[in-house]
Amino acid sequence: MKAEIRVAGFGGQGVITFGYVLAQAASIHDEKYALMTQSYGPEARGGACRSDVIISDVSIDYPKLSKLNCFIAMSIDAYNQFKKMVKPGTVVILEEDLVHVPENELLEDVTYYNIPSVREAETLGNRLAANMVMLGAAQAVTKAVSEESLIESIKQRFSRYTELNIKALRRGIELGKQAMGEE
Amino acid sequence: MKAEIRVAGFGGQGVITFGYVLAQAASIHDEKYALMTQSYGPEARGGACRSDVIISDVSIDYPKLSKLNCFIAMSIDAYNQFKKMVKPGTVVILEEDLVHVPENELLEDVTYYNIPSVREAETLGNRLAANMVMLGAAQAVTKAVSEESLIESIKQRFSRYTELNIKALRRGIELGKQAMGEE
Amino acid sequence: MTEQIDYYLEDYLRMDRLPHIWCAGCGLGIILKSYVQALYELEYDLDKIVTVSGIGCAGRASGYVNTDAFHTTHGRALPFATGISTSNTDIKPVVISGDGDLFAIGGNHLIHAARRNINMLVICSNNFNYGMTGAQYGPTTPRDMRTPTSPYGNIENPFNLVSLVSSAGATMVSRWTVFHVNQLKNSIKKGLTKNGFSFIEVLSPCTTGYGRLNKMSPIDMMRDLRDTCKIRKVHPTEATIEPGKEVIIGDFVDIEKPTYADVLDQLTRRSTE
Amino acid sequence: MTEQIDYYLEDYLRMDRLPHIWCAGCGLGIILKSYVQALYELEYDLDKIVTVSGIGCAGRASGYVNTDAFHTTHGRALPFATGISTSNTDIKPVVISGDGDLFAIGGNHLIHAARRNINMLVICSNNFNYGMTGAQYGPTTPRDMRTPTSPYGNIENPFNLVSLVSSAGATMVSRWTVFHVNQLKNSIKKGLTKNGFSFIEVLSPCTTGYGRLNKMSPIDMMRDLRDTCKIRKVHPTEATIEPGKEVIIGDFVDIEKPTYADVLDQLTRRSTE
Amino acid sequence: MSETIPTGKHFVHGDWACAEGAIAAGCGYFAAYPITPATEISEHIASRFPQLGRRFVQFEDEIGAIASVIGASFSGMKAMTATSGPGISLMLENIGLAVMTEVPCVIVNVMRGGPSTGQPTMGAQADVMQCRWGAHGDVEIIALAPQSVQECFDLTVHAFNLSEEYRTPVFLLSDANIGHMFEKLEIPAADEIEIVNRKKPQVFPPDYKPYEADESMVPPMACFGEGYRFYSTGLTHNEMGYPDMSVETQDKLVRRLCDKIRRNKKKINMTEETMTEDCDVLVVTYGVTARSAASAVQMARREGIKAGLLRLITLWPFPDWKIEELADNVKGVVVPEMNYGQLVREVERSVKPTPVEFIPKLGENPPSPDEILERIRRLAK
Amino acid sequence: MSETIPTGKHFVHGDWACAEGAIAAGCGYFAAYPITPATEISEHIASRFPQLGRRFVQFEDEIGAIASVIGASFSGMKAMTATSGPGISLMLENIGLAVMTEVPCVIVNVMRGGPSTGQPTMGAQADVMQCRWGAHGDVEIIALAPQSVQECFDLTVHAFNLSEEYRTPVFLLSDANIGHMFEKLEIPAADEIEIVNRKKPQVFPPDYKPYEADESMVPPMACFGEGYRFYSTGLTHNEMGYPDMSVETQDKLVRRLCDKIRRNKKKINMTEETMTEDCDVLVVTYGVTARSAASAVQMARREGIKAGLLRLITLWPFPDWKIEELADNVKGVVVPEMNYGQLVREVERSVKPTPVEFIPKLGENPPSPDEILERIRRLAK
Amino acid sequence: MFPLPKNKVKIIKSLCKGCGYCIEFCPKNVFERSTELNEKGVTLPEIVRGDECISCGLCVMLCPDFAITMEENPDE
Amino acid sequence: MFPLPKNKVKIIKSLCKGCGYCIEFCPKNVFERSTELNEKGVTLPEIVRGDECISCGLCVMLCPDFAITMEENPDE
Ligand SMILES: Cc1ncc(C[n+]2csc(CCOP(=O)(O)OP(=O)(O)O)c2C)c(N)n1
Ligand SMILES: Cc1ncc(C[n+]2csc(CCOP(=O)(O)OP(=O)(O)O)c2C)c(N)n1
Ligand code: SF4
Ligand code: SF4
Ligand code: SF4
Ligand code: SF4
Ligand code: SF4
Ligand code: SF4
Ligand SMILES: [Mg+2]
Ligand SMILES: [Mg+2]
Repeated sequence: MKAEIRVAGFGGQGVITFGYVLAQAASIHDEKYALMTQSYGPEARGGACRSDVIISDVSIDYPKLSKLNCFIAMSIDAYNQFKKMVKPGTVVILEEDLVHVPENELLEDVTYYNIPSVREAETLGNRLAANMVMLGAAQAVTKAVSEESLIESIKQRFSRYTELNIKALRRGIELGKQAMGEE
Repeated sequence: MKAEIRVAGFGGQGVITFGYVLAQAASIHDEKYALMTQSYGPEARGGACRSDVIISDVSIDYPKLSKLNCFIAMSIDAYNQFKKMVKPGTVVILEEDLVHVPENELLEDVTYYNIPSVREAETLGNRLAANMVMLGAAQAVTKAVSEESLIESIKQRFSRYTELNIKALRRGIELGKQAMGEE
Repeated sequence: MTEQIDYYLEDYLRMDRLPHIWCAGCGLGIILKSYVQALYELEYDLDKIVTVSGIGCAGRASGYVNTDAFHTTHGRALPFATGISTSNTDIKPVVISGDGDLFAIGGNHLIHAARRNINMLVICSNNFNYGMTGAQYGPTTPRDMRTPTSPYGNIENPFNLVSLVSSAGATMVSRWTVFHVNQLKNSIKKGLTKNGFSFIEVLSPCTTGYGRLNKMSPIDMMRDLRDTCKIRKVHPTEATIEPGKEVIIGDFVDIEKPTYADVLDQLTRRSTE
Repeated sequence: MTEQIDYYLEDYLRMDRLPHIWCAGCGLGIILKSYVQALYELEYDLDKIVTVSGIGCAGRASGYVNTDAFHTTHGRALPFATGISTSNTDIKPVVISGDGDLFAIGGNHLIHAARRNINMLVICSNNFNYGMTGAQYGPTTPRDMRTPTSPYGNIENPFNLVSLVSSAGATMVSRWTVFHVNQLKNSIKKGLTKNGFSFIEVLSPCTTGYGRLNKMSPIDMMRDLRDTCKIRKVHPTEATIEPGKEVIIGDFVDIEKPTYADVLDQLTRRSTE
Repeated sequence: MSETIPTGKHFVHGDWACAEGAIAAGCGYFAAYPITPATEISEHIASRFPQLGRRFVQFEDEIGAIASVIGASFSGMKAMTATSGPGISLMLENIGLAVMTEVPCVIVNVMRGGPSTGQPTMGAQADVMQCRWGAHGDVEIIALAPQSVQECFDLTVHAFNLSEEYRTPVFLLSDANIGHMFEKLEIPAADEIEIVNRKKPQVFPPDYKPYEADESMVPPMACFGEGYRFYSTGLTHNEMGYPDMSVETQDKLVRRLCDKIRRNKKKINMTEETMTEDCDVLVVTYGVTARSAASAVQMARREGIKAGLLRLITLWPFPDWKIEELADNVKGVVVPEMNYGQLVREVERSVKPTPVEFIPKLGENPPSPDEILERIRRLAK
Repeated sequence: MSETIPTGKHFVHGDWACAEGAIAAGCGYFAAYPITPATEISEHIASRFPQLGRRFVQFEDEIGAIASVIGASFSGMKAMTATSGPGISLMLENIGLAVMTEVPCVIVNVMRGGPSTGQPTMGAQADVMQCRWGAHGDVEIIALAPQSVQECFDLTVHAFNLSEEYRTPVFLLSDANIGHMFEKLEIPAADEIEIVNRKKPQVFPPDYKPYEADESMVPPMACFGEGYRFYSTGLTHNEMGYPDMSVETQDKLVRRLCDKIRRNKKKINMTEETMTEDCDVLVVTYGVTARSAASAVQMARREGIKAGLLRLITLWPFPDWKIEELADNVKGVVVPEMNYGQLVREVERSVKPTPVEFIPKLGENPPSPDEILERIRRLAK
Repeated sequence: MFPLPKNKVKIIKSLCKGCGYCIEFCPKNVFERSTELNEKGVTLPEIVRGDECISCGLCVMLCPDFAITMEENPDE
Repeated sequence: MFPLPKNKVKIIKSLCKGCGYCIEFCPKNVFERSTELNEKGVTLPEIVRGDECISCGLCVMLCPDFAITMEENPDE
């Protein structure tokens, strides 16, 4: 099994944390092979921001994405910038309120899910947890990593707001399952 | 014809000027091939100082001395430092008052001439012209360059004391010839 | 960018490169604005200006001005500008660069250019840190500040830039802030017309780096500049910047001396006499 | 050397390396002498000194002292000494180097080491030129001086070293000459025992370089130091050196501040709290 | 985290791992000037060193940083600096001094796109010749290239060990790809980490000649403050460390400095071979690019092409003898690099008549496995 | 002496000749920091430039010197600096910038013994790899090596011409032996000296793209103050000169910067062949060492050994194709150098299976003709 | 010369990064934070008391993003 | 501690470079230039008024070449 996941948005949305929590869960807690890369640089200042995660049962050689399995877009800028990487078979998860893709621009043979992560996070008490909602949804959709490991990874990563983030993650998993029609 | 000449002494004796005037005379005025090198460096500060001249009818490739024809020593330090380069056939010209080589230390198959250049220069009016006296002697001994060219070279090199230097040169040539028994 | 941008300084800026890369609220935009506004108000011949920068957030300023411009290496803007200034005396080099660029790696060139009185204007954005590399402390960061490389508080003493540059021989030395934007602009105008080495330190908020580390919003930082900075005339050595104390801004030095270009010309006359 | 040399400072010098390379009458020998004399009089533990130099005639000084010694690269003696000083706080680095080494190529390290208040003593031989490379002008050469690279007279303004170093934050700043050899020695003693960044500028004749170009004999140059230098207490910014004018020597700064090593130690305490 | 060696698993980036490697190796002094993509090393060191009572100094520039590292090492500390290409360009003069005065130290270059300011945040492998040839004069250097976060740790420790053993600066050539990539790092228990320390003099101070070496060619090293009162200079020097401008001294010194590395090259050099025994096409690779190359070789084997992999862990001294040997029986050698032709020249020099195919890759990414595979296929024909 | 070009015969040293070469080439700006054995260039320039109304600035260090040279060149001047190894080590970062921003300039390295401070007053050829590889990132460079005082003049003029033609820094690699040696120099009449000037833009300012090149790969060069109002950066940039961090831009830019030299290597390269037509042993040589080699080859011929000489006047771009060709029919190649093995590696890379004998020579003197002859004899067997 | 008398301020929405300086420092409180987002997700300021503007130019000078300009006042 | 009282100055001839500082600056005029040369060709100073020496130590301190030292005065 190999999963390639890109999450992208703008600075401040917790995109890097998303990638880190996911990859750490797979690597340290699921004992899989995993790596995470992110975009850096002045050009990214305030603009697009992204994190790529590769998870695999066997060791990962080439560290860059080669076949994207799942793309999580948390801003319209990010979606537009990276949609060229979306290939038939890729699953795309969009932040429902921030990213609207007109029907006629949807890519062929690509599954789209819309997750209202910001709204859900606000309901839970803090919109900053939207990234964890999206992460939950991504978990549900890709199964690249186990829920327990993600929770462990969150505990390791956060010294504060751990509970909130776990709640957000769980809510995201539910939403993901719903979206997939699993529930 | 190829002549390799080293002149050595201590700073302030005009050793470099000796080399320059000689080599320039050969190169520019005799239209021979000639080059001049000199020792540099902090280690030479106040200590030994030398100038090497190579004069040849054909172009000079290797720019360092390989077979020394004539060695002019203007100080005992200089003589001691470089006497290892003196080989059978080399002519050595010593400043009579500054360099005394004990009879038993004279090198074999080497011709020595003693020239009282400082005294002669003082007689002519300025001990700083001693180097030109020595140069004259070297000319007489080696014939590596013509007297006329040396005079031209002196004129080119000096804007002051030209006459004194030419006189010193001429006196040196006389002394050289005398020493060789030519006169 | 679909919106039609119609801006009164469009002849002075590379409009095709806007928006610039700086963070929201970063003072560098205001410094750049003051500079082009000064050029605009002076109706300065833009063909006779070269804007030179080193590397850093501030160093990006040269890329937005519609003059000849050179984005050089980190810390070396001044020697590049010296080459320009001495080669073509019709040109006024204006260096816009950061406190790190000019005083960390580039400190030596600064004091030597001031000493030689090279005809140029140096606008130093002092945001109290290395913004570009992620807000590490530098030679202007106040004591005890926490930054990524001083997580337990900065243990170094900052320079008093005004005093250092004055000691080195600059003919015009001023300090302003991006809040004091009109004085800043006027100071730049003065520097642009002065024949000599002019230096303007501009206190400027680094909002995402220094600001976030200090838990200050851009507006907090601007208010801070408004409230703690006072215009006074003191000896440059007294114009230190210390946390919690009033910061003195204004003009510190304004003298006349022959510039390097002047004396080079004299030299030519002397050598051919 | 056949003569048996029996010298009272032989434990302080590398006697096997004498005579040194400096020219007749060069002030560097006197600076070196004052330094070892100071060590001798203080009975300083020679194992706790590292003598550090850059490159230049002055830079050769480290090679004659019987302490650990490091002859580094041109202009960089101070960062080497900073590494030493911060790694082993028992050691006092003493930098002996030239005006060119410390203020031309090395100027930036000097102001930063002063700013950080690194515990070290810097003895700067100011011979007003680059002696080692053949007496070219440098950042201390007075205006109008003729040197091999200023054959029509120097067009640059010299630094006031005392003012520059003070501005940068040094805790002890003095200027002496090799003629004022006892004051110099005492100043070195003070610097050796001071905990902080101490800087002593020593005016020193370069007899073959600067002297010959000025048509001055070594004795002329020493007389000049004797006759033009006056001990006074002035603000560092006033201690300029101008040809034909009286040169002010003496102590300019003597203050106490925590050293870099002190604050590093505090940092360790703070970080483990 | 306040233990000296945080044994266990961590999910971290290469720069973090490198900083921990230095700590584990016993680095007591670190100086640097911030630069992307190496700054994270300083940042991690800045948070860890004070607690451990070690010395971190953020310098005014890279020239000062390396100078202070040399000063610290001479004062008995293990010392390191970290930077990227522009910083290395500035450090070269003092790196030459460290070679000349034989001061151990570790220099990390987290490579980024050049020339000049180039692509500050993106990876490259375009400084591999620079680290060998950048300083003036005849300089031999040791350089290691990690391919993973784990190796950033392991090879940093190893770099210190080599540096102490040979009294010479050692480069760790990482790049933005590795330095900024998060992967699992397993830090071993302290007692499982091998540590080498510089050889100390066994004589009394008056008998100590700081630059006198035995057949190992590496002189024992006294440090400042230990009572040896030695002198060290960047000038050509004799065994006492005193300047000596004679031709003989220069000849002897430069030969020894270079030969202490050259003659030990087989001992120093580390490579990793995969399926080279029977290969028709050999891929020679290093650093992050080696990961692509490993995939490509696997893919080729699956296609029935006998491809083999030689991964250079030590880039300098260059394993020319090994490549010569391996290349003897192959149809061709493929050299992918994230530059426009650097180490491939050394491969060409080593293999003599065997054809060499170079894959240049400029701008951020290593060549993909497919790009390498295609060349393997071509050469296998 | 106040004429611009002092046509006629002079008995002078190489540094003097180099300075006059710069003057003859039209150099309008010279900046340097004193260093043995290059200071005499500054000194001669200092006495000549003021009279000619040109600009000499003695800088606070070499970093500033080269920076100002680049600034001056961008302001329309032909510009030069002169230094030795330690100075080059410091200049490398800005040399990389000159390559990246395509600013013509001439850099003279009067080489001396290294590493580090080494042997300041003595000659060496140990910086020949440095000038090619010293700057970080992928950099191509042009370097010329004079063998005589006359060539110090001629090749300085030529260095300016190449630099203007290719918009790139050009090195003159002299050494203390040549720089401090006095020989006859004949300065030709002004109108006999070929001068090349940078190509200027033929478009109106608004249409000017500072980094757009035609098939020559060299963009026309506007200068500051000419009304083009262009922007230049050391960051990876597009044709407008604007920073652009894309992989494509980096790839395109670095390839063009390198290829403008690589593809023109046969045009740029200058060598001198003596008796190579029928030779059994080929001596490949450059700079002052070539003088010894020339003697040795003559001596060998006198002994009946068919020796031939290839003297490299251009060291970079390296004439690998020519050496490959010449080496095809010889028994062996001899490479004498005043270093511990530098350009010989390029020869080895070029000649493939032919044996190569290296003669290292450290400390002041070039190898003597006898030393070279001995190797020729050995290979001729 | 600038400031031109009696002009009307205008926000160039695509350039605004939302720092809020205009809102905070306008002496006449002309601006307020709106709920409108631009394509970068920035909450834009809006001109709510345009009539009170005294054309002092401070907002134009202080806006770090060249996002405020003045138009000639059509009323005059 | 130095200066030691009532000592006798001594010239180490092989180290002297002949600058003349001792001759010029000794407050008691103890030295004069001699005609003796050392092996470097330096005209050495000589001690001509040794008795007038007050052991001030200035010559020892000022000699740039470590060529003047003091011996314990045998007379005491
Ligand atoms: C030789 C070199 N060293 C380090 C860097 C990395 N670097 C880029 S910008 C910068 C500091 C910027 O600080 P400052 O000049 O204050 O500008 P700011 O970003 O704060 O405006 C550094 C260290 C570099 N580009 N080159
Ligand atoms: C990087 C570098 N640049 C230049 C030099 C040449 N150099 C050696 S010493 C020196 C100047 C010495 O002047 P100063 O420090 O005043 O010492 P002094 O010789 O006058 O005592 C110079 C420029 C060098 N060694 N290294
Ligand atoms: S990091 Fe700081 S200085 Fe740089 S653009 Fe952002 S706010 Fe401005
Ligand atoms: S050149 Fe000058 S500074 Fe150097 S040793 Fe001679 S007198 Fe002293
Ligand atoms: S000052 Fe400019 S950037 Fe800031 S909120 Fe107002 S319009 Fe937007
Ligand atoms: S011009 Fe002045 S009054 Fe008008 S909106 Fe701007 S800041 Fe307010
Ligand atoms: S000790 Fe004093 S009095 Fe005696 S010789 Fe020396 S300088 Fe003269
Ligand atoms: S002071 Fe010293 S060196 Fe000078 S003349 Fe006297 S003894 Fe000789
Ligand atoms: Mg800053
Ligand atoms: Mg000096």
